[in-house]
Amino acid sequence: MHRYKKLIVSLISIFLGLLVGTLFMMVTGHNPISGFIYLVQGGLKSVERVGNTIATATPLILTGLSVAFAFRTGLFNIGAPGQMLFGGFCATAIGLTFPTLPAFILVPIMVITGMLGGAVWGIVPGLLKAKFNVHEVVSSIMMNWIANWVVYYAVKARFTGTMETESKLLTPNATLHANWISNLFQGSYINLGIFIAILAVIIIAFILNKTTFGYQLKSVGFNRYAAEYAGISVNKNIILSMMIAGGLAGLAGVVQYAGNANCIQLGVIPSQGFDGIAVALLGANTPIGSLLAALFFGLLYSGRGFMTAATKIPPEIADTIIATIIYFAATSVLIESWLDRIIKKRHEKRLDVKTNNQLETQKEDE
Amino acid sequence: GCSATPAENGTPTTEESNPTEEKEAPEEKETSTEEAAKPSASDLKVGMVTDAGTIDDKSFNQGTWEGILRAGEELGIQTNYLKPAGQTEADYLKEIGNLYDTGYKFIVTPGYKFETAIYKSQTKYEDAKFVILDGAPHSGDNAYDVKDNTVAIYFAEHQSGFVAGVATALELKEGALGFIGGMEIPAVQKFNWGFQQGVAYANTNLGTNMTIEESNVVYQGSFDNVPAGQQLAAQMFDKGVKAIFCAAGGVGVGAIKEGVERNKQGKEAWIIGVDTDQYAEGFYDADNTKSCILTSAVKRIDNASYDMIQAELNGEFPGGQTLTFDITTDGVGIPVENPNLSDETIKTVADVVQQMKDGKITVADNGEGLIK
Amino acid sequence: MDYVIEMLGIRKEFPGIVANDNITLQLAQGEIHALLGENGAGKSTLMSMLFGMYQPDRGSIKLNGKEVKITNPNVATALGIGMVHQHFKLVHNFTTTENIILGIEPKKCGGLILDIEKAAKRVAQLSEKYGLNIDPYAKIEDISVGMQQRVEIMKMLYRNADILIFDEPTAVLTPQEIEDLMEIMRGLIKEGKSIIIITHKLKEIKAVADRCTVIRRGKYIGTVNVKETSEAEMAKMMVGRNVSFKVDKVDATPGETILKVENLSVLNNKKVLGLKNFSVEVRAGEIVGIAGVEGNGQTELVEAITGLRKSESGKIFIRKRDITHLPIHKRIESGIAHIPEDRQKRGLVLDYTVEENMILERFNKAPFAKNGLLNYDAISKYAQKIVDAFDVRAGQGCSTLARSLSGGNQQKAIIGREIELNPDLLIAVQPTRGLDVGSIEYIHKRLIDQRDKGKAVLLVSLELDEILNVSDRIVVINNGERIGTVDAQDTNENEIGLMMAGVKGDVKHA
Amino acid sequence: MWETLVQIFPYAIALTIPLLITALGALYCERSGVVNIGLDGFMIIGSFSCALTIVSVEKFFPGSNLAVWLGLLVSLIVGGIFSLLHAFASINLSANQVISGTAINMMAGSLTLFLARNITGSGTIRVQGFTKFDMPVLSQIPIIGDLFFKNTYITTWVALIIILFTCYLLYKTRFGLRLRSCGENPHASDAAGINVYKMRYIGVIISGALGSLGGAIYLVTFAGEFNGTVGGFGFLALAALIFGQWRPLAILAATLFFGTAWTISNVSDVLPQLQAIPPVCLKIFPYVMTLIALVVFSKSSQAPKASGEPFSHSER
Ligand SMILES: Nc1ncnc2c1ncn2[C@@H]1O[C@H](COP(=O)(O)OP(=O)(O)OP(=O)(O)O)[C@@H](O)[C@H]1O
Ligand SMILES: Nc1ncnc2c1ncn2[C@@H]1O[C@H](COP(=O)(O)OP(=O)(O)OP(=O)(O)O)[C@@H](O)[C@H]1O
Ligand SMILES: [Mg+2]
Ligand SMILES: [Mg+2]
Repeated sequence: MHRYKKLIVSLISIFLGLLVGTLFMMVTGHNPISGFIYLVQGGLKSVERVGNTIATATPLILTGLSVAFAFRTGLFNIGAPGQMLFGGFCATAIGLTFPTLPAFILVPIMVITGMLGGAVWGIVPGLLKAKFNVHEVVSSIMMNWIANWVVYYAVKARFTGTMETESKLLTPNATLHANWISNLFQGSYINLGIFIAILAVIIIAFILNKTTFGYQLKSVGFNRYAAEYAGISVNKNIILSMMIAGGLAGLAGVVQYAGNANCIQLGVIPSQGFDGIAVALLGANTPIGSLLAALFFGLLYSGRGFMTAATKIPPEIADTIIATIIYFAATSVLIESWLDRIIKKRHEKRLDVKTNNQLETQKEDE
Repeated sequence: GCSATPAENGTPTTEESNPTEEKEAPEEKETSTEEAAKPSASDLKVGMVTDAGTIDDKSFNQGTWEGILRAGEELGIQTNYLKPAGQTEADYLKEIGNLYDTGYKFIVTPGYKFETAIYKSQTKYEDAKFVILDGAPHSGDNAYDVKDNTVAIYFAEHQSGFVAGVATALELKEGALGFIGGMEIPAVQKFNWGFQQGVAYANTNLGTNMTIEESNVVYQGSFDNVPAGQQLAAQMFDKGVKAIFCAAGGVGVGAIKEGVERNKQGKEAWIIGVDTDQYAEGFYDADNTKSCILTSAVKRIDNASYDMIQAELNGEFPGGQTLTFDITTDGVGIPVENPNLSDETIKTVADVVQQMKDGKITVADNGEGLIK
Repeated sequence: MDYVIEMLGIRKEFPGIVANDNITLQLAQGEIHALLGENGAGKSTLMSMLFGMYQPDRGSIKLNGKEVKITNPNVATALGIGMVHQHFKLVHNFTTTENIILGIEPKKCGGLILDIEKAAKRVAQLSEKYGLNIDPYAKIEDISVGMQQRVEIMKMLYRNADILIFDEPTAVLTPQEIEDLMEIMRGLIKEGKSIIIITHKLKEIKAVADRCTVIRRGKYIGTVNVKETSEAEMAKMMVGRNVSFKVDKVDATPGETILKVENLSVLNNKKVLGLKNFSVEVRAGEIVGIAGVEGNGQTELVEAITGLRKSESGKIFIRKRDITHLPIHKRIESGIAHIPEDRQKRGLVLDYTVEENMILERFNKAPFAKNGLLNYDAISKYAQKIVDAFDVRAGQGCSTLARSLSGGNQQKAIIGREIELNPDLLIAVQPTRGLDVGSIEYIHKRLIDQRDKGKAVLLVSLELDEILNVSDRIVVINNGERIGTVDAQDTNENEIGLMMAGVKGDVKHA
Repeated sequence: MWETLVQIFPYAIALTIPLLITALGALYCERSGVVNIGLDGFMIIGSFSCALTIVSVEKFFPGSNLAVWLGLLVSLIVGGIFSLLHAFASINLSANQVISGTAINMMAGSLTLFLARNITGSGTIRVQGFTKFDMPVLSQIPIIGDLFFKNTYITTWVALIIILFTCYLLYKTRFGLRLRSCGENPHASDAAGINVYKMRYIGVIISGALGSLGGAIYLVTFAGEFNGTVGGFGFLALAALIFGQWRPLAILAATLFFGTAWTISNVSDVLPQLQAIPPVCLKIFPYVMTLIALVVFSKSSQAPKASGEPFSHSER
């Protein structure tokens, strides 16, 4: 019932977002129909483009998952960009330091270190929140910038290659590239990262819904006082939650820098981190929801270039649409209450019957 | 804000120190097929993919784009550009693919970041033409391989910086100079090195007495931190620097702003612009007659893209070659008009330029013995 | 007689409930009129409408005979109606004066600047006149609850209200403070004001009120003259049937000591000692009641025992085992169960279903969890058992969201959960707050069962009747100190009242 | 070192002002009970609307600053209007205010660029802003003069007026009392007949307007061109608000600290004195200090009690 409601809310948000997008296209004298047609074609026209769409979505799935997971524990992880960057850096560092190791050893190590790197970056706001009640939003924003500069100088000091604005390039055995899959998608840059993402979705969904650990996290998220009352350690769970959220963002870094790309750019805070917020929101903070939302955004992102090429509609329209969707998702209260009214109407009758019975029993008392 | 003077002559020379010796035979075959499939202006669609900055960065991307636009107007071709979401090879490939799939089969990409993306594209889209500026295709191992549907174009930024350095020294005679770079990338570094050599040359041969302190040569570390640009410039000026050479995109914007303000306050503060003629950026009086831009170390990116399009239309697309736009073709240098330079400065500079063209003066494109 | 206020055929609905249904209330000039009803009967709602905070769905309000629309509190104020709310409406970090003038601030310098001084003077005068002794410059967070209430009264007087509404003013006061309050009320009547007082304490009605209007489950029952009506009669009107005031129970047979608190000192939220070396013992098979006025250290005591608050000094034992520094879950395992004061803040995760709430403390114990995984079958079976046993009424049974349960049913669910833990020590804080008499009787019975099963029960309540009826021994607490201990059999309200006020009672039969 | 400080300080102040004004705006917002992390977005909106105004009207006022002043005014208004989005979401729909703020940030970034491209055909708008000047007499005062009255922007003094007015408004007037009560205990305000919704709307609108003005000043003093970002200044302002414990003068101190820290880390490259310190330390200095400050002040947090809590008339 609830899920179902949330799904409708998300769909309506998307619809409204696209509506606003349409308006902007019309106002700026473009033809929205062809605009959207090209947008979709750009994402799905060919097998390769489908692959690229999936690849674009891969880091978004993970950052979205990261934000959603933190959200379920009542935390707003706006620090995903920093965690992603730092995690990706750690993985890249390993890849560049041991380029000779065979892939089946090197890649797993990179994945793990990337996850740990992100986790470390996530723990800091968690600790500050738990121990000093520092609002995680502000602290994680600071952590984003710190990550940016730390990575900047670390790469400059140890890993610069021919291009001064990027780290050395990872050797193929140190990336998630796999010929069979990119051939499967006619040379798309889709890579093994998508499997990591899907695996993460499954694991997180399992943790949240089936395990006592998930039960604890959600208790803290819904009502930290009740959790405390029940002997659940609020602080421990806050820190753990931020750590896991960070780890997921770290994985996003791995699939981005060692999957979609093969190096780290200097002075670039990955936008996928911020988009994770949008993904999580649209996905109603559920793992599956994040997966679907990420694929949707992936479509928008990989399609917009084609749209611009074909129609000269400025690509910012895509971001505008996304932002609008988020706004409507944030104000879903409106939509929900409207849905509630519909649902109520259906339940009314049954309720009436109940209350009548109760009244009768009371009469008998008297 | 770029006083675009039409290219003197479009056909640049092939640099000798070309990493790949170009193969003659395919050259002919290529051109012959070119003749056959010589595209008429109307149906040539030229696309561009922007580098890190925006299309209007008053510098690299904009220069390229202006060249394409000029071609659009004068040669009547369709043009369009795409801005990639990120700066990964995948992002670049995606946008190149978008251009190709929508019929833009002549694609210009500014910046060495495109090297690996173009390497892949030139084989993937064999019926498309590629122009890469400031770089040459390779698979990540720096083993350059310019296919026959691709032209790699370098600029001799060091020569440009050299000329600017000479001009600055001549104009200011004596005092301290500074340099603000964006990120430490080859193009920016070469500007810096050339500038220092130019100043040194003027000091030894032309009787000027300019100094450049180590601490006044900085790479800010980004191309977009405007406040930092202003504050760095302010610091240098306060430390007695007379003129600052800015090769730093948005950071330079901040520096120019500081220059403008100081001049409004009646203080001496010169900026040397970069890439395009930035004279107009530096106006500091009401009726836009006075500018704080002493001169600019220009590299005629616009000519590069324009010339290549023209060549394509003439069926002379120099596929497979690695070209260098340098002083000899006026691909680099200082603007033709320099209201802030005295006539004899201009005369002397012209003389120096001539000597460079004649090879009497050579400028090193590396930082040996120079600051940073 | 002529009425200053007439509320005729008032109806008010809230999502899911009719709070007021065709209610009539008539207030005569210069009388104290009691409004009687159980918790949730709709008293506050009715008064909120008279004060313009809600709008009636149906019915009319007349002031001195002519109909008025009271669209918001300002209108009410303009009409000379003032209200002291059940939950005080004060800004904690403002001074008393700032709170009093909020909304009608006097200004000086051509309206550019607040004129606090002027206001403060007026406050001082009024507090002189009505004997409220309020310090105009004290911060709310620093003054006692009684004083805060007087600030609320001052708000009305400052606005020259003639019709004064008191919503359960006595709940937070000691019997002595209640006496003072009634004095103040009588004084106000002399000054020509008319008063409506909400309460469900019959004694108080008897003491001050002239007439009394009774409502039950949102319906109008009737209006009576207090002089001519017995408490029992009024009680019957309120509840709808005869109520036994005494809870019948056999004498306690205390066994070994379960809980032992030794010289416990605890900081309160203001970081000063809220509990001062306090000692208490609870033995198996007895119910010990903690009597005291709200905010005198009960919360600190309970939270220290349950581990929600750390204690500064002193020791806590369960069966001789020192638990003073154990984490909460260890304490729960050692046999403590806790019915919390605030059911919605602590007791329940409102966004969890009933069944998820039923395992809040045991989610990681078999059979509900097996190596880290939740076993939903076991959980729903367990929850169903509790729901049946404690007749928790919920829309979709165990899978109802706790949020949509009524207050009473939420409370029953919590109590069921805690008793099902089968604890050696059950700490019940305000277990019947906001419940109808039926539920109250039922829960009292459950507490006594618990005792008779040879378990220890610590009952903390602000309702003196509840304390007197249910407990075997009564420990009185005042200002964080233990004033004394008395036997429930041979004590009475006055004795305890005095002790609650801080007068050391004789501890002879402790 | 001293003369370096003297040289740096005016620039530190210049950096401080946009932070200060934005943080002050947020102060009104949070004092009325609404959290606003959309500050960055509002600053971007401001810098955009100001830039657009200037370039479109400057030809009418050659050789004068009127165009710039007009730009500031417009940004003030536009920001106020744009903030209605946040107000409506968080006041009427009792939406999650943090998320609504995030949406504002995302929207501002993309929307302004989109409009800029469509209107001016370019994603960056270059403008001629204010110039620094020396206060006539005051700048002659020995130390103070050098630090505060040399190389100042006119906007600095506007900001100071705003902060003084804020102190007066919050603590000396009826409006201030009511606004603060809404942020501490809206139900008390409600019972006192104050329209909580209205007060909160005012709070949010002021915050939007001032935040936008902050962005505009960022543009016309040192940035010089709109390009779709304000370098994360909005978030720094938010930190400064907390750092300053929701009190005007403390906020002034906090922002001044950030301004100085930022300036130092910016110019560190040319300060021989700082060459010893690894650059990364200087670059992350402001952010690390913020974290430390947040920790230090967390104990004695003076946050408005009801800030971030949706208020609904019917609930008790
Ligand atoms: N704002 C509201 N929204 C929903 N339900 C409400 C609201 N206010 C009151 N109710 C419900 O209306 C009924 C009457 O509430 P009210 O507060 O008037 O009772 P009361 O007689 O004052 O009870 P108490 O003695 O506990 O104060 C209760 O069931 C309550 O839950
Ligand atoms: N927040 C809520 N969401 C949904 N329904 C609610 C909510 N609050 C109350 N209700 C519904 O309104 C009815 C009255 O709730 P309330 O808590 O006032 O009960 P009550 O009158 O106090 O009865 P009780 O004596 O059991 O407390 C309940 O049956 C409940 O289903
Ligand atoms: Mg109730
Ligand atoms: Mg009530």
